[in-house]
Amino acid sequence: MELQDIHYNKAEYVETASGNKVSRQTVLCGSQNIVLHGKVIVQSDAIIRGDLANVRTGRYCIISKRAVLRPPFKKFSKGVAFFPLFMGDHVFVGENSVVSAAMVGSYVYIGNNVVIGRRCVLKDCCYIEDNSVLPPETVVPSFARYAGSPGVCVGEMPECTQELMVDLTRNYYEHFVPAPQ
Amino acid sequence: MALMFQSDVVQYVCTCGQLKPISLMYFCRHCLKLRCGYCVCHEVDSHYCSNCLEILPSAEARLKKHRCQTCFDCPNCLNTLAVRATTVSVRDPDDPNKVNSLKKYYHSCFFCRWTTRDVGLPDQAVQTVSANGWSQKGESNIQRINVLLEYVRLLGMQERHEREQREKKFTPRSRRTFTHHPGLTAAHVRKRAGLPPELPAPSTIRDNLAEFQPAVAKEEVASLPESIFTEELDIDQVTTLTQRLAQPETQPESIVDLIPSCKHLCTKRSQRCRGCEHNVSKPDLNPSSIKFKIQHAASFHVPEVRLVSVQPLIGSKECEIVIVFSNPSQQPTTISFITLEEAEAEAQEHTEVTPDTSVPQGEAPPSLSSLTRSPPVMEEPRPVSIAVTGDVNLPTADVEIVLAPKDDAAEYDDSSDTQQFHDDPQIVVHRRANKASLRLTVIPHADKAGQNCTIGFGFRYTYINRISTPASASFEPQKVQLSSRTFLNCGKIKESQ
Amino acid sequence: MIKTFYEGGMGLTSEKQSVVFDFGVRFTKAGFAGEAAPRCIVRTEVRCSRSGQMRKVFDALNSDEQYDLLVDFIHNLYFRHLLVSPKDRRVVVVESVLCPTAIREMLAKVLFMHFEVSSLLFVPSHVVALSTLGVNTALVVDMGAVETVVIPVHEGVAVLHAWQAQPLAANAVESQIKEMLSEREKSKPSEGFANLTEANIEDIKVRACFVTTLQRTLKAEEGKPCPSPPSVKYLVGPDSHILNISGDIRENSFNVLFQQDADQISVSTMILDAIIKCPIDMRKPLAENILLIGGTSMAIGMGARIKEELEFLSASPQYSERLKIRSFQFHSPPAKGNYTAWLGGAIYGATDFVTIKSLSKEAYLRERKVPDWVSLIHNTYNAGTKRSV
Amino acid sequence: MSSQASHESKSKSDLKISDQALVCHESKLRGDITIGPNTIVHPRATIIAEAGPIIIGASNIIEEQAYIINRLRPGADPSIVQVMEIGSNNVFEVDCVFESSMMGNQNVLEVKSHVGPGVEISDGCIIGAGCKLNGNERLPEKSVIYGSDCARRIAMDKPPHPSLQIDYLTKILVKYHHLKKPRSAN
Repeated sequence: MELQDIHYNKAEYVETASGNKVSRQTVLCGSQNIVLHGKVIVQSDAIIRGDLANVRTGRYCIISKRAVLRPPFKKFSKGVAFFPLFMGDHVFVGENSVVSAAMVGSYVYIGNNVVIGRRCVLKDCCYIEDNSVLPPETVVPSFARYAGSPGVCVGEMPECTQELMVDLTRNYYEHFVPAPQ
Repeated sequence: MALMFQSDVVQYVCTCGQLKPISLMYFCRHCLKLRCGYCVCHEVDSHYCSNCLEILPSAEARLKKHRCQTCFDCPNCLNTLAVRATTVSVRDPDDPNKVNSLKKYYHSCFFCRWTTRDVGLPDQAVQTVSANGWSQKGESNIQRINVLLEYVRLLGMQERHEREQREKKFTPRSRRTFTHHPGLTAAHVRKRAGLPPELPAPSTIRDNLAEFQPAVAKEEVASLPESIFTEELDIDQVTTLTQRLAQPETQPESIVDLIPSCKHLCTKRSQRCRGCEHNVSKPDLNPSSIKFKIQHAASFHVPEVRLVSVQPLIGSKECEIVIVFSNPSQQPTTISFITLEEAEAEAQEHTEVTPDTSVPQGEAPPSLSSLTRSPPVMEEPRPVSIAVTGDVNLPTADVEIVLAPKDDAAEYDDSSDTQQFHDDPQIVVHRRANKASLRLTVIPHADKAGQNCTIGFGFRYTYINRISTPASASFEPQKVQLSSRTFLNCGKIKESQ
Repeated sequence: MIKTFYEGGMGLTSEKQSVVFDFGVRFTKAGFAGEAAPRCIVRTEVRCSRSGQMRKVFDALNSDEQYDLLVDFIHNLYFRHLLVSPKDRRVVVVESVLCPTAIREMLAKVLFMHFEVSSLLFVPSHVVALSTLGVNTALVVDMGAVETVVIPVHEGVAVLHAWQAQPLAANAVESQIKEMLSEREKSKPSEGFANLTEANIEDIKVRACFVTTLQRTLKAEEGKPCPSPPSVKYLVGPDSHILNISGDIRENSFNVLFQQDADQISVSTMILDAIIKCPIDMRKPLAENILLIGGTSMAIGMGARIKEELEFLSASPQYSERLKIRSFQFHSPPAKGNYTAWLGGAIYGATDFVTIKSLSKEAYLRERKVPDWVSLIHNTYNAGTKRSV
Repeated sequence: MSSQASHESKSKSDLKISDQALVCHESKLRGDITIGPNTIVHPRATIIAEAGPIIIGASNIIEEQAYIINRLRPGADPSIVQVMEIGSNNVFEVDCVFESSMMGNQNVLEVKSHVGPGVEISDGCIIGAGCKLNGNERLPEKSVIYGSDCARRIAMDKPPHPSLQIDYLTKILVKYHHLKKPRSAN
């Protein structure tokens, strides 16, 4: 089924020059360290912790309600360092998911209520099913479908995942429109 | 978004009779047929480790039993182990007063916090620990198994010997048929060339067989320890079946006997059309790359149908649905509707003309190249296993709808279309770029209230064939007419008032 | 020394290793011929792509579904576990003698038509299990998930008229555990029991239960039970409800395999009956060459109990007249019970027998039928071994 | 709703924050709460003392969307004050829920874990990501709960001390966040 329009309250969202649509109900800590590369949607109650380290997303990313993007830390013998969190283009992050990855590639789908542990690396075109838990430092290869706790590979994504994700995120963006007055 | 959200809303009928969303299908440009994961031949292209993303050449992968030599799985929860570094102080052997600090590594699981120290495995001096660092129990079996292997091999040779003797005696020519036998090639080519057979002499075999010691059964069996009746059982110290089977060779019963296991490799696979042996998909070798050397996904070739909106479905009432067709090709494509029966007949008809009888169903025009090949092995196509629960009023077959070509640049250009199409406004409700929205009426079956309303239709579309066949020496792209069948699940049928 | 001699021999070494499968009702063993252990022992289940639920492969509702489940399952075995292309590679399938023809026909169809394997060899599990020993006479007792099958093999030939099969295996033990637990629940219901799953029961069986001695069972039957082993606290579900596994359950749940109920049949009587059904001259060699295989035979104390039972029963009035044998000897193959049959197939599959005996793709495509195994293999293995003696 | 509001206004003054603690302004604290030195409360963390005071020790980290609640048990006598005590060096990761009345020292509640009212946490325990505990028990020291079936085991060591992370966070958070002032009502 073609995506139906998703209406949002015009007063709630800010649209930037590059086309980002960001809810006012979010917590964007250290916003100077957060780069959203355009046409990114950040929905209500999402949290992006730019204060801990840089967070950069590509174009057409969708950060759903109550999702948390949190740069990961690593302990060294002398102290703790937070690493930046990079996210590619056309990434979908589902509701209530907590992403503490070091890198999320492009065309990645993260379902609802997912936990992506510290310093995980999600390669392009992977898919994390709802309610999965990826332990810290998990590497998810391209075209893999992970599920469960701990997340394991349960299947593969079709070859045209890239096109599907482009289509999904573009459509989502196009259908994410202010509620008619 | 056929795959991500509702994979079963629109399904296409594959050549093999399976119903699949178009995102999971391939299109063979040589057979001009739809293929799916079920009816293509999967081949392992390369092996890589899903954790370190290191690629292993096939020969090496086979040698290492398809396991990564640097990454390990936690024997307790099967998650990947992480390497941790610690510094230990070692007294200098030369100068007892000096203390050197040495880097040591151990493995720990971030999920269940199991560590190699839990089971008393010593820390390693190098980061990439080879599996030999942790001794595998059950090594003793391997020697015995090798002896058994040789024994049975000798029996096999003896058997072959006899057989060949017999064949020589009675049917001297029969050996020739063996050359068709896969696997026996080397030995038999040798023989055909007049060389002596490579089998050792029967007497040697007999001598070697005589050396073999068969197993001897014993009176003693592992007895039940008396302590089992008196000692408390700490069930947390007993491994689960999952943990045991992750180490099939040893299957340890106690938690303290668990050792990390080398991580299984992953594969990159290519897909080959089973009708013509051409690849429909071949990925790049690099595990991190998402590019393909060959990628003929159906959605790059066949117009995609999507359901846009459905009016409430009431049994026996006409309801309006809107579907959208999108054109994946760079050329304008003309589509027209036909009924399921017509589409099926069309598929069958093409088959009759096709010399390739082993592929009984398809939309392709006869292809001559298939004459030279041995018939491919393929399952019989199945009848479509879906019940239609609604009728659809289709525009007649002479109504042709032209879809504008796909223009990647247009994605970034929001200017409205300037092209003019002479559309019947009753059918075409909207156009945008390479898409056209069409209005159809559906009459759900009254007796299927509460069920999903499934409708089906066929459509013809024009396809530009850019593959030059040996038959037509010209390199001119050929315009062909193909047809496809789709089933749409429109949602629940409501009770009629 | 044998080894060096072999390597000079055959042109076969360059050939791709054959794949060896042993499809069990509950677990499937898969690996390569010539290797010491299977690459994987996995549940015979596939994840349904639509629902995401696990489906047992042999629980299909109809033959089309069965076919699809097998295709999905074997696809997974090849591409997730064995990591080789199935096409043009030989396959050895270790199968039970009791495997229904429909299933083996379907397996052949799946392997030849879908996976395009180059050849297929069905080997009977009881017979090939002997190649893990290098003997050719043994009484093979296969204790699996659904049933225990006893087949005497004499000089490489399965003595088919003597075989015994009874549903006395893992499933029976698990039902017994469930029954014993629910018995207690009647008086004292607990949340732990209410939340118990099938997987939990299997887990309880594997981790807490064992096969007790005949001595203790006899004493208990006389009404003078020995003190029970300590009970175990078992946590069920996320809410960690505590389920108490009594010593009685731990000790006696496996007894269901040895109770001679109304029909007077137990695992031990099956073994003795199988021996009795054999000609007299075979009996002693069989009794002195007992091979226990299958996952259920791995339960702690199983071997000891069977031995005790056999010695006790053979001297009892029930058998003493019919059977004069009092001593029983057991083999210990170089493998765990649950993959002994697989290992047999892997040893057998690494030899010339595969080239000689397999059903080739061409032959299958001509006939579209699998010859019955009796005509395929047993005389061959017999012939080979006989000459060696 | 109105009763809750009155409860709130009454208890606002009960907030006691140690002067070495770091409590971000965007956190939500309700009721009688004591926060010990070096404890860090991230923005959007929620601590609600409903049935009685919550006493949080030293050097804890309470991350965003963590939810610590001393909940009024249904049917319990509201006049009985029930105290929730949280020791030192504990980490409450994103989106975890803690409803129990007792936690020792050096524990980690991982992301989206849930500790129900009946579960007492001793010392050095790790409640794995997504694990939900709702029974009535006291977890032994160094327990690790993990996986979809909440499997458990006893670890060799306690989880690492959060002090290094606290040092870093103390430096960084003051640059970006308004803080709730120690010992004062907000």
